[in-house]
Amino acid sequence: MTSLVGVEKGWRWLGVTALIFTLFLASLFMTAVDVYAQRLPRNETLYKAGLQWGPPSSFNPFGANVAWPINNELLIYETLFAYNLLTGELDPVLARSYEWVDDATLVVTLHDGTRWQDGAPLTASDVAYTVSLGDKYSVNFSPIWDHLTGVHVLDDRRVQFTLSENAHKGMVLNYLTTIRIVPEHIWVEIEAQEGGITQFANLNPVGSGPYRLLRFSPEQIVVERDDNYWGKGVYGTPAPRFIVHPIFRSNDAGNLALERAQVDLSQQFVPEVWKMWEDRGLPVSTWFDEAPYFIPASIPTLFINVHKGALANPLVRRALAYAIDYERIAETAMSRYSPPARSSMIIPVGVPEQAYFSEELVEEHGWRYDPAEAVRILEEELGATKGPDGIYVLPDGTRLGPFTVQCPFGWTDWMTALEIVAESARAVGIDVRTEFPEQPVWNDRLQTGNFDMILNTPAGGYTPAHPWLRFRDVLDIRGVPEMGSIAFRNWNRYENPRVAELLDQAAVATDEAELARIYQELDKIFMQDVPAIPLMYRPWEFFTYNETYWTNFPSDDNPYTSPLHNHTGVRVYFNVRPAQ
Amino acid sequence: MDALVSVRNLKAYYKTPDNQDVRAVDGVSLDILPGEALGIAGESGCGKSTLSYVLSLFVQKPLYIKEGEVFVEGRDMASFDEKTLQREVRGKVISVVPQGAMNSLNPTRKIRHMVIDVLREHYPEMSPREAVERGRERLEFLGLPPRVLDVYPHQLSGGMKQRVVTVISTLLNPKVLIVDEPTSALDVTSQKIVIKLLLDLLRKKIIQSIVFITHELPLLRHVADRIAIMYAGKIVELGTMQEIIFDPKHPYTQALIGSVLTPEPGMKDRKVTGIPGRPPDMKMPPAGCRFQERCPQRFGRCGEEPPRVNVGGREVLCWLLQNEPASELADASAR
Amino acid sequence: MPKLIDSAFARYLLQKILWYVLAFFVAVALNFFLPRLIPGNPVAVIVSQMAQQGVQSAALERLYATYMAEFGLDQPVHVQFIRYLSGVFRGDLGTSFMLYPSKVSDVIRSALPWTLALQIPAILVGWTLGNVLGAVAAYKRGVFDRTVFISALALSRVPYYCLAIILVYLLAVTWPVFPVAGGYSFGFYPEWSLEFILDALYHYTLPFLSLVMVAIGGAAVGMREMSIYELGTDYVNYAKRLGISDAKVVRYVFRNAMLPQVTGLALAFGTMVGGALVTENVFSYPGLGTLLFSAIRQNDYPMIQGITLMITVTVLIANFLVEIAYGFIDPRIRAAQVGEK
Amino acid sequence: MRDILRILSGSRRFLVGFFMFGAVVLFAWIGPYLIDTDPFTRVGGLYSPPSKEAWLGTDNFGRDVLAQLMYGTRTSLWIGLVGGVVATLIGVTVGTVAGYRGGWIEEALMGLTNVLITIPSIVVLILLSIAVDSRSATVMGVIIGITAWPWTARAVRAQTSSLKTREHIDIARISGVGTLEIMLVEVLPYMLSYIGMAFVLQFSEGILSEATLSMLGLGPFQTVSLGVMLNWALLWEAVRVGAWWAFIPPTIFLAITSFSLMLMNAGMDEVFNPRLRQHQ
Amino acid sequence: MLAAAERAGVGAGRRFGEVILETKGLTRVFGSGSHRLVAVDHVDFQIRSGEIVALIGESGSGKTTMGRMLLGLLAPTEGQVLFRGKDLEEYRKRREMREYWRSVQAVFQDPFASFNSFYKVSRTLMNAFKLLPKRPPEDERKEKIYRAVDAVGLNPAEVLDKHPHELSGGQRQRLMIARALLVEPEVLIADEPTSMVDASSRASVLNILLDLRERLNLTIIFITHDIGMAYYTSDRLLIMQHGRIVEQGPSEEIIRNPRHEYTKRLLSDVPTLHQEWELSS
Repeated sequence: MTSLVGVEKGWRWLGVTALIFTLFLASLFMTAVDVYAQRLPRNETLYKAGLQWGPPSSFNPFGANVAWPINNELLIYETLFAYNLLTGELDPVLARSYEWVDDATLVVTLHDGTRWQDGAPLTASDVAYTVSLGDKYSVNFSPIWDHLTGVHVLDDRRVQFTLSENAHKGMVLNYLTTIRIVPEHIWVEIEAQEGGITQFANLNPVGSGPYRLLRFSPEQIVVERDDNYWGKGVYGTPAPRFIVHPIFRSNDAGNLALERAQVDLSQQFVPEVWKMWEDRGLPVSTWFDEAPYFIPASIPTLFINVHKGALANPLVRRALAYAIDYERIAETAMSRYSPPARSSMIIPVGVPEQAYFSEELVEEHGWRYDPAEAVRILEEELGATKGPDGIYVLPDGTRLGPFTVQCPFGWTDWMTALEIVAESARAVGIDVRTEFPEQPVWNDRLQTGNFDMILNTPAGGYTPAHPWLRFRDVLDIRGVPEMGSIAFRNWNRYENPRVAELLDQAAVATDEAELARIYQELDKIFMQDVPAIPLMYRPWEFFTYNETYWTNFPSDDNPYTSPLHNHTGVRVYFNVRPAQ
Repeated sequence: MDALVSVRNLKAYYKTPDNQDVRAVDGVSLDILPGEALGIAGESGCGKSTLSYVLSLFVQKPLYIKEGEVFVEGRDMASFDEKTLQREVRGKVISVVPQGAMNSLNPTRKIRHMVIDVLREHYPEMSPREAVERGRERLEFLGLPPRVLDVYPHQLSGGMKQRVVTVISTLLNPKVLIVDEPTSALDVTSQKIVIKLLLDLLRKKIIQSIVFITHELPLLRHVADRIAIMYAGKIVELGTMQEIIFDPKHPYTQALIGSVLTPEPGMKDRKVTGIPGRPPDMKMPPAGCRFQERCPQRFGRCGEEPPRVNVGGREVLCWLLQNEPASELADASAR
Repeated sequence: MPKLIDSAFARYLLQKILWYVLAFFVAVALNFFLPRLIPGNPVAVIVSQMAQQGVQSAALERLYATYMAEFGLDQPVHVQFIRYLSGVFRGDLGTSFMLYPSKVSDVIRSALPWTLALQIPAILVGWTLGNVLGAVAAYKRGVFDRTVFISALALSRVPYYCLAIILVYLLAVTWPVFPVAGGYSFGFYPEWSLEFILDALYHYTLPFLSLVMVAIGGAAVGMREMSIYELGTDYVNYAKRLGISDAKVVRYVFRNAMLPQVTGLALAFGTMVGGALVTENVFSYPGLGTLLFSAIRQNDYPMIQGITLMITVTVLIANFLVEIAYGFIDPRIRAAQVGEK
Repeated sequence: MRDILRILSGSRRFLVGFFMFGAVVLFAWIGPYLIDTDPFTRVGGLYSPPSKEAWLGTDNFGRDVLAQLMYGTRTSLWIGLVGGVVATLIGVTVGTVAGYRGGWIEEALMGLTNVLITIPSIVVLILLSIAVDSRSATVMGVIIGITAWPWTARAVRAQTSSLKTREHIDIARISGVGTLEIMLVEVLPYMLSYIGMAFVLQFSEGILSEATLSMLGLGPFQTVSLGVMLNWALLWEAVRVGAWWAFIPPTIFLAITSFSLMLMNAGMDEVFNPRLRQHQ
Repeated sequence: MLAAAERAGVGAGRRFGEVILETKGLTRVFGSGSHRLVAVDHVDFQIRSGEIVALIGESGSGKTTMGRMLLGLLAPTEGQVLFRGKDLEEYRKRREMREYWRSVQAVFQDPFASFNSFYKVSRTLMNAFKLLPKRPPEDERKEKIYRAVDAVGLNPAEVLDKHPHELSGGQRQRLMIARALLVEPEVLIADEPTSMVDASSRASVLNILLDLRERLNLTIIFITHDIGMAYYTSDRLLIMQHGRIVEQGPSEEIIRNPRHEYTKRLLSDVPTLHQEWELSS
């Protein structure tokens, strides 16, 4: 019999353990305060945040859930061109230039001396191979093949793209700025081993860019400069030896880190960012040093269910559009990072597409914040009467509400905007309530059309194909499945026969004036029917930097490149300098 | 012969949370003499267990001594400090086998540890090994299996547990052993074995005196030399076993004896009689005799003032037998 | 005298194991079906996330079909369940949706150590300190006891995360002696160097403190009550009446009062996840909590299932071990377990 | 019943807890009538510090924190109450039936209970919360209740099993009293104090569960609760910008509400559980 | 009440009626496997109308299990309980247990636990009328209760309006007897009716029961461990050990001349007032 006297010893053992642990904690407290040292040399490391929110799992540019910096920057894999938001031009990256030989033939010429990080030369054949992957597999750039019939290697440096009939040239150019070129000699093997390319995690990416992946964990991703970069002669050498992307799990932590110069460059939303320098004197800056601080590049838009009850009536939608306080949304929800939204699908300021915006058109057919006009429409045009609860009732007895407006929980600027929408609608007499479901639920409601009103950004990103893409995604019913099935655009299933015609014309139009006319006609349709209401302009990416350790970030005063992380953002690394 | 333990005019009360006194023991004088087996009998709530606490010098909140003295071998308990009481008196001079011996052993430790603790607390120089050896010898001496040292309390039967507790209580050869309800919750067979063990301790001179606190008069009939009958915090009658069992004087004692039912021929032909009513509330006992409300023989004087001890040959607390002059009474209560 | 392992005990053990296996199966089924109640389709979410990254709608339509087939979500539910079951038994918890193409088991493996390292010491230390505090309070009574009892009760009622927020506000924002978030400084890489360990401990302090303080409260309240109960038991009185010193008696009492607390410890491990979830989120601490949180947010069935299964299995094992171990520590319980009279 | 209240009023802990809780309830119920501020209307700037106009400052939407606190406390109390009632009802029903009926019914019910206990309730809570399409405060309370009952059931079953052997149950049976009536009349009253304690505990747990869920962003839609306030404060970075008024008041109210309930529970324990009483 | 002289010789001389309660091979097993416990093991006995029988056993002998089976509160594993020749199982199957309980009633050990302390004692008494097929009107019920309480020597006006804790153990136990009498049963099973009553009140409770037999020809089964009490009250003793009846016979005979070893030991281990008690081992 094992004696149970051992039990007594067990208690002693517990005591000893507790003692050791206490000592251990004590030592922790004594030493903790001094050890806040960073391991990578701070003066050679640039920290950036806000582009990666979960543990990195894939460095495959063609997969889902691609980690920084593959998806968001041109540090490892490079594109042929980068879209310059300031000029609307395509800046060279791997390619030196492109040329339209005729309407259906595009020739792209690579820089000389392009080279993979493993030393192999990067040739036209790699480019053609990469583009052809989109034809072979379903990947994010596959739709380029809606516009292409073939890709051919002309010689070592030149690739020829043959466009199909009625191809949208802007779309093709768009893809030239997004397709990450991969080394054929490596990916052929991957294809053979994996039987495909989308499921491959690609944890040791070999690209052509100025940085190589050094290491990654669920907490951070670190890249190190490749001193053998092919483009040294063309673009120079990036200054930071390391770029670290810490993975924060909340805005709070990331913004605090930015404040404390633990992060140098951030894509995170910082409410009232000006307070950082105005009130607290921190060396923090944005593109503009006054409102709107950032360059607006997308339109979070409130989609209205045009098939549901009172909302099916364009006049009701129009009354709602007049009721919303766009000024306040810009001021409060967007922290002044947006001019007040106009009644147009074209961004009126800051980006190349502003050329198509027509002030007169908006004045004539559009709307603005004017509660009195909203009331007028309700009472005079609709004949609605106010119920005892302050909510209007249509002549047929339909009460205006309760309608819900929704966006995913945790998207704070959107949530605030919707709170304002609901509040100002109620102030006029339309009963609107907010609802903030989890993202999957929101997504499901959005895609299946199960909503009264829902906030989403149509055609995000910035491409040479804007605003065409935005008009298509908001107004074009072609290829959009019925309510209940999953749609990826035109979520409220707005239908207008004229739209398709106009969009097709715009796709092939080459004349700028012609394009402007078509876009304005589309915009007029949008304003008359009010299928959706633009609520604000949002920078596609935020670009806030702290110059404690690194300086010479681009700004309105120093616009050497556009304030982006993707595309031309890579130039930032070539231009920043250590402080002091 | 000098008493081992004496109490004089003892009043031991409980404080209730609302600050009232429950007069559990209310004016008791008693001697425990060397070599005797003293029985204290009474029904539940009469104060006999409280008396056992005081006799074993273990007075803890909310119990407190309101009045009176306790002498141990002639020394006033009040002069002892707590440390001395603990180290030199409890377990060594006066020991107890408490009521509910079933739960008196630490359930998570083996018996040997209790043996070690008891011995080493009083003889710190003793090694655990020696202590266990002492325990083993004592068990063998009393005819108990030494292997009980290596088991947990729950592995022992009720009777065995009671015997083990008895042995542990007498490890230090105390002069007085106070046994509180030694037979309750035991089968008759076990009861008898326990009683035998207790008497054995006396016979083998391990202890000098024993106090049985019980409600079972038939038991005292066989083991006690003297018997005290308690009612409502007072000893109403005290005498030799013969006197109390076969010639009770106090009406309450008579009623108690009269309600005893035992399996012996002839008992069936008796008519047992009960006592109507219930004992008084000890927060507010009645003036006069405490038994008056239930007493079949009460008369005027009973309700007026409390009877005093009659020592004319017998110690009985009853006006019926109060025929001696007052001076002698005063004498008696001063004793 | 029973042996430690005898046939009655073996039978008891077997019975218990069977019981736990049953619980495991129910848990597996719940794990599978509950996440599927969430409206919306995970693939749609993945694809829509690509939209958030600027992938155009034409591409999304194609990708959607591809991924639906790849994840087997075009299969009927019962087929999916059988696949899932057979996967679980092969130790394959599937492929994460949100962290595609990572294996769920790999992701969990990398997050688990953080959670364990945060929670286990916090619970053990809190439990130990709380027990000592509760025991002393029970013994001393009076003002000390009242103070300890009330503050422990209050502390045990402050949600972990509230304490966490206040600690962050006071010790990381207002008076920045501790870091606000994370498991270690960026620029470090997990490795066994002294520098890294110190840095990790530095980040560890606030989350640890916020958990420990609440754990102390809970344990102290329970221990105090048990100790008061034990202090009034017959065996304590008996020991005192035999002249055993208070110091020694108190040791009996605390030891016996501690035993039920062991069960409380098991319970603490069981509810640890709840604390972990939110506390880890407040501190952006890497671990299962933050992982589960984002998995729920993104409808990542396999990840949710993997983590909840992990938690359930851990809790089942912990409960089982405690139940058995408890018998070894407390002879009374052991007797009851094997049906000894 | 009057007796119970009288006995309870003898416990200082219970009284203090009761009055603290009463104060919170009054604050939540009467408060809104005293200050005429809508909790959903903007009254100031983003995180304006406390001022004469807004005694507790404004929140991330510029809304009055004091008004939010009143309505939020009300919602939290309601969710806790619903959760407590649901958990107690299910728990007591399952526990009583299992304990009284015994046999396979007991085995089955307790099997279910034990399995549910082993599965961490927070996980089920989260999943159910997401799965429910419209999350009103009442629905949340119900969800919390249906994940919390097994503890009550387990304890009630143990109580019932031991009560079952009390002789008045047998007396009732041989007096021809039916099973349902026995459970309701002979068994339940003996557990009233216990059920009361369990309910108070579940109430308190319910409030905390709501806060936990809301902190995870799973709070009730279209309303404000203490947890929702905290969550907003976290999301809108109140901690970073030092807007203590956005998160300290809800924290304090959460703690006070649940602490006062715990005090009541402790007071009831003190009264109903004689072993904790001072005298023997 | 009976005078002592009247009671002399009653046990032997009294003539009893027909068999009213009978057990045949009555067995009850608890648990299974290693936990299997045979509490009652094939017990056969017959009790005649008007007889007082005591079932004597120490704790664990199975006497309480037996009592519960006789009352139909516990189903036997094997064997039968017959009331006037009718199997108790029949009553159970036909849901006629109320009819059975109209004839067979009980008094239990703990007079405090026998009352639901949440209600006044009158409620417990009132409950008994549920056994009657047609419930008598309120007045009649009240009157019956008054009479029954009076019959057990209590003042109805004084006790009925009280809660159980306001009464003494003896009073409560007498109320329980009154309750049992309300439906005028033929058999009364008294399970340790005095073990929790103080010695000074015990006699009155027992005397009431004995008196009832005289007045109502009630059949009484005492279940007890107190052999002295059993002897005093009963005509016949059944000695139980380990679930079996090891000896039975007229009380006087068993006390004077026990045959079974167990009975002998039991008798020798109980201290008496007048006989010597063997204490030397």
